Amino acid sequence: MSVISYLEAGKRAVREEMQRDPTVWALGEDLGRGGVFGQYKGLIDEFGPERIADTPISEACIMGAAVGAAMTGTRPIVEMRFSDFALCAIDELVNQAAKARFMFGGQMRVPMVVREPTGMWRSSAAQHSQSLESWYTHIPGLVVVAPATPADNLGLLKSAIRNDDPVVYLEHKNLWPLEGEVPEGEHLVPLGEAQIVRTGRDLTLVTWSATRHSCVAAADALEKQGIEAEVIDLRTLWPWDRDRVLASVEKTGRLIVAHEAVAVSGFGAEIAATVAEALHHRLKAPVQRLGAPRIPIAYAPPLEDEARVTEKKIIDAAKALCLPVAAS
Amino acid sequence: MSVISYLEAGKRAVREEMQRDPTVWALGEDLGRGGVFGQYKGLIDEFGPERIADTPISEACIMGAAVGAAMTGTRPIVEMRFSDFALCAIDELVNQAAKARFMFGGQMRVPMVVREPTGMWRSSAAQHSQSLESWYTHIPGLVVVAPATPADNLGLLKSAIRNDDPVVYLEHKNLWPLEGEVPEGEHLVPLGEAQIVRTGRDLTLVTWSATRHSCVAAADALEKQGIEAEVIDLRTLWPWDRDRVLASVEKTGRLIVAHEAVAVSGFGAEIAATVAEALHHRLKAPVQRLGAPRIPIAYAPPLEDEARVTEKKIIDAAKALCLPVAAS
Amino acid sequence: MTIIQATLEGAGANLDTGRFTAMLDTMWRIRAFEELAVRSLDEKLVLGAIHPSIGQEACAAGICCNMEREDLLLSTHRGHGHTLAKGADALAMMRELFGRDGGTCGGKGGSMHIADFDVGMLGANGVVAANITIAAGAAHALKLRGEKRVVVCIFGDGAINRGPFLEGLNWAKVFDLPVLFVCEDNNFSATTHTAAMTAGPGAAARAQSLGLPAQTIDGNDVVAVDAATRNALAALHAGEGPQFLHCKTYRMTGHTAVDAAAYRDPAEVTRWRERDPITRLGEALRLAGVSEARLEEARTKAYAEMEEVYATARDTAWPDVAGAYRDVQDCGDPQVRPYS
Amino acid sequence: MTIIQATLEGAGANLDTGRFTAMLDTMWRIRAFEELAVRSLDEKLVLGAIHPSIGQEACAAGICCNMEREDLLLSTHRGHGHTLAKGADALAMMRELFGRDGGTCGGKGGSMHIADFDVGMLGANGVVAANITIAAGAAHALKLRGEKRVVVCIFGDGAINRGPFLEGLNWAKVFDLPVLFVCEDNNFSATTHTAAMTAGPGAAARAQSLGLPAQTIDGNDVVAVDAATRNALAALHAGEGPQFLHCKTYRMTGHTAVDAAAYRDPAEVTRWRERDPITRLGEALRLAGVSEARLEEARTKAYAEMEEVYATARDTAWPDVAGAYRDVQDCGDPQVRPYS
Ligand SMILES: Cc1ncc(C[n+]2csc(CCOP(=O)(O)OP(=O)(O)O)c2C)c(N)n1
Ligand SMILES: Cc1ncc(C[n+]2csc(CCOP(=O)(O)OP(=O)(O)O)c2C)c(N)n1
Ligand SMILES: [Mg+2]
Ligand SMILES: [Mg+2]
Repeated sequence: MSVISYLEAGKRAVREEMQRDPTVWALGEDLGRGGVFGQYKGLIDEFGPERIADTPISEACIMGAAVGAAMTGTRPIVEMRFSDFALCAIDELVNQAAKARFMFGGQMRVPMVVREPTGMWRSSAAQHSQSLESWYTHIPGLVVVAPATPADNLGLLKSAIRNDDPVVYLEHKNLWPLEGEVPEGEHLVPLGEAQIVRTGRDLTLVTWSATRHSCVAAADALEKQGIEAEVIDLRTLWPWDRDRVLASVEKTGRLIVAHEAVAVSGFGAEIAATVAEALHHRLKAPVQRLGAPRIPIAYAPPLEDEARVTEKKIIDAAKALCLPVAAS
Repeated sequence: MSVISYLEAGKRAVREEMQRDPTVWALGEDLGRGGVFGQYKGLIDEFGPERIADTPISEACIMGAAVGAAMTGTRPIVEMRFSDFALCAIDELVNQAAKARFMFGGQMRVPMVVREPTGMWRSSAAQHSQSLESWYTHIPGLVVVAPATPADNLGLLKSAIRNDDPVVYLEHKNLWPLEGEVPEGEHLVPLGEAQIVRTGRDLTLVTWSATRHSCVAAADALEKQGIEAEVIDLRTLWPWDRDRVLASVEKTGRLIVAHEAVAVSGFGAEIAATVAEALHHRLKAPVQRLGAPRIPIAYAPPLEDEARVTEKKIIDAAKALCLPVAAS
Repeated sequence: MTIIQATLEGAGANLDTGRFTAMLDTMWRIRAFEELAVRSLDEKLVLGAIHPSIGQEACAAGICCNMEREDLLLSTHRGHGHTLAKGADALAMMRELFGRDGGTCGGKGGSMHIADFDVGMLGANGVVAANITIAAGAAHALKLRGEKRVVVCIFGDGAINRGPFLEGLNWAKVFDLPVLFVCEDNNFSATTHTAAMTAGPGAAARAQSLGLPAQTIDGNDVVAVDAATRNALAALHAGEGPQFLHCKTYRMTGHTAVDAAAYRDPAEVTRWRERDPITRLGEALRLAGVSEARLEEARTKAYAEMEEVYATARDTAWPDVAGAYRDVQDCGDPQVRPYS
Repeated sequence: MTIIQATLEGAGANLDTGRFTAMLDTMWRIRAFEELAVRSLDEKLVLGAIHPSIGQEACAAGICCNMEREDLLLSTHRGHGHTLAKGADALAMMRELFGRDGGTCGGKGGSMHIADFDVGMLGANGVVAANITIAAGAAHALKLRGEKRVVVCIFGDGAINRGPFLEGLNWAKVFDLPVLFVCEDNNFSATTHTAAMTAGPGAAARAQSLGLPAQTIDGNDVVAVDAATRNALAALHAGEGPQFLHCKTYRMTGHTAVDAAAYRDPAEVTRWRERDPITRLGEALRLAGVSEARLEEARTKAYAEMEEVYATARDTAWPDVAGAYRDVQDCGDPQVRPYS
């Protein structure tokens, strides 16, 4: 075990996979100087400018070129800088990358990873703060990953790069400096497998990405108040680990899904609806979702904070769900 | 009352609003010749090429220009041809149109309507068949409308054009020739108001767009089998008429949401999750969703049909929900 | 590098009759295939849209005959001709149009998404200009892999007004990629005269402003298309970077097979009909000494072949519906499963 | 229409000292504002990114002084200078940067989204090149409404590699719209030398290939910028259609205020420092007879003003959090309401 940051973990994943497979390459703006957050720092020295490719500010072409390059015997890692800018390349991702294999009758595959740093990052305002993971889960052909820890960023990014279909890979900008233990040697985390971060019998908290950490903190606090929350980090949003979530809620009888994105039509709705459908008769309380209000993210800190799913909101919701009498 | 088609109703809405308000104009490819489906046929004769504006194949600019024009004292109606091509203009819609009012602190409004013909249309394949309404419901700043009848297409499109914030207006391609009664004279349908198409005490069927008609047919068939389904056509997806839906499910105790889009993270998930949360203790059966499997739409008719939510699937689901013993 | 200058009319008796008789065969095969594809609509064998390239066959034939099988081609919604010329199997293509088993894409793509990776045909595309960036990426991969193959990307005159045109050409030049871009200019974008929606001097000037050598030629002159393609591909192979061709042709049908195209000037249509690329090539071959019988054979063989293709495709079974769930992605179950 | 040809160095004693002393005031105000904005980061008054335009002030001043208040301006993430030059209130802007009550956008936009519709400033934009199509649309509306106003759209050299550049310029020309596009070329796109990612002869050639008259000028010469802008706006008003300016300048700071910009060649930085637009204008005014005191006053007044602005903004309260729910859309309740 060694302790590295979430950012370093992502870089290590890219490095290891590029060492392992000469067809892997990365493309995006400013990569030669390490990328906007330093996620690629130093890689150009090891792999050269052809495999750590600087690009023009041409998101549509970055994505479209990756589709063509993935069809032609390489495995591109696309860097979108901020997930918000991926909106400039959505046709290429949704109408091309995601559909090509199916539409062309399985003649080829489109092995590409689209890294999209996502989420709120202090005072970045409405065009640099979005979380749109639920969009991608809605699109057939896409795998969707949202790691929350250094170990998962290492192990999932490696798995994503090895995956033969397009993966939307959402790293949370606020997590870049987060440190954590990662195993020595090869570390792969399988796609589609949730992690039970903490076990508990009273309540299941399903979450992913940065909100995992708020959930864990909330669970710690709840424990002191006699509520034992099981925290499940989905890690992969599509395919999501239904079995593990359903098994947990069968045990606890209560579900809260907590995520940073807007609650309305967020991916929490999919999970809540699935659980409500599958386990209606086992639920001790209604399924519940916590997400942002349906507002753009504001710039000023106090306004920005209005959109946050905080530890406190999670605690309050959990208490309301588990102790209806006390809470009312 | 007169009987006109869904297509004619849309055209009448545009004509009436253009007559009423000289700042309303339409822009899109081929509009001068009536647009790809004929929805604008003849309007150029009445309003001239400046207000029924042919554009280059530049979806990003069509949308972006509409944003600028909406900020500058006009009310553009954007024609996206197929909702699939709106993906070429998603940055302009989501990062610009939807956010401008908020981001700029309410200094101005962006009154524009984005018409996006949507859904399956025989053998149009994966790039011309999508239903992405749930995406738009997830985006703060957007109103989302999906009419299912000529009268609603008339009354809702008029309301949409008068709305001061951007509206994504999803007409279903398969409904163009559908005929139906529309009132004489001014007919406005308020945004955000669902229609109870059919009342019933056993089951609430929530739906919109073309699937409304499958639901009504299914309800007719179910009636013969002793199941009385209440059919609610949401018409506006954001804001959706929660009160009407909740009141209905409180009465029936059973909910099926049926829509054409992919079920996973479809807007049905939002409704099912909301109802499960709000009415858990009143539900006689689990909430249920019907939508497409998570596959791109295929071209060959038998494969294409696999993605359809048919009358039969609705009937089967309704029977399973209402008569659990008989159905097993 | 010597630049070949050649035109149909200029060739006279020196026309390479072997080469161009083969082109005539190709052009007739395309014409016959598409006429039957259009006919299939009446029989309801095709339920979706068909975009014929009738009148534009010289571009497909003149370009693709210069490509190796390993070279890569990307096309558009109007791609039957390019695909046939690149060597795809006509029967598999017709089966694809009819949505049948054994179609090029197993019936999942249809007319707008025919691809045949075995012959280097990386796909028609239903989104205007989307193939441009994909082509740049395919060429990027070839360069990274150190391969000698090249990519040809054909798109319409309408595509030059979309952003990917700028982004893709700029990209190809910046990375010095082996790709030939071809604007097959048939005067129309659906029902719109493209010229009315296109500012400035046009496709070639735009390409030049992005650093690509560009040439504008008569796209109904297969000899000119052939020569220009050879020049461009030679420049590519000589390491001179991405190239651009602007081929001026005319769409003899409506935008789709059901579009009567009443918005066109009949005189314009007549003028272009007189410049039909097949007729013109036939004339030139006749002048160069090819027999009437051989010329006639080009036509009759093509129609005979395609009639048989048509009949066979029509009698082919539907694909297995389970295919609707295959080749989506390996991760995750696309089926909706009820929980009750 | 007479074309004005003018440069700082060429003007000599004929320099219009009144006009250009005012420009000097503007340029100093921008410099002072931005230096303080950068300083505010140390005090954690600004928590997001600041993109200074230090060294590029001649573009803002030279362009905007030719615009009427009613004329419309669109800018980028690097837009403080343009916005000040267009007449926005410095205190409201600083409050916006600090996210305070009374900020230009009520604290909801911040540095990258300052807009002041009262002075015709339609917004900075966080998405590179996004302002180009919006500007075309604003001009489209002006034309539809029969107004005489014009639109100026300023973007960076990196923006010319995005699709909206092509789509927006083509649009403006096709519809013959009153818009002046300005590429403020500071050599960099974030940490990348834009030239390495830009194929062909550059911004002006691209504009010309789309039918727009285009001129490339020294963007650190405010006299040249002023003259070129006047020419272009005169052409616009004379009905000659959309115009294009390519202003060559240099970004004296990193991409953001926290970027040390170690990727730059120090010699290049020195070379450009010697061409500082404020120093150069000061020299020219001195030569043309403006007193040292007046020149010094331009500087000191600017800093004094901005220090006060800074202090006042710092002491301003946060906006009411209820504002987070306002001005989203009138339809539908953005609040999440628990149902329990
Ligand atoms: C991005 C996008 N916008 C619009 C369409 C609808 N459409 C299909 S073909 C076509 C015309 C294309 O014209 P051109 O590029 O000249 O090709 P042609 O049809 O003439 O071969 C249009 C507008 C589309 N497929 N994709
Ligand atoms: C579409 C998009 N891609 C990437 C970015 C990230 N980004 C912000 S500024 C910038 C550089 C822009 O360069 P240029 O256009 O020359 O403007 P400058 O910063 O030099 O003023 C980049 C890449 C963005 N904001 N939008
Ligand atoms: Mg065309
Ligand atoms: Mg720059």
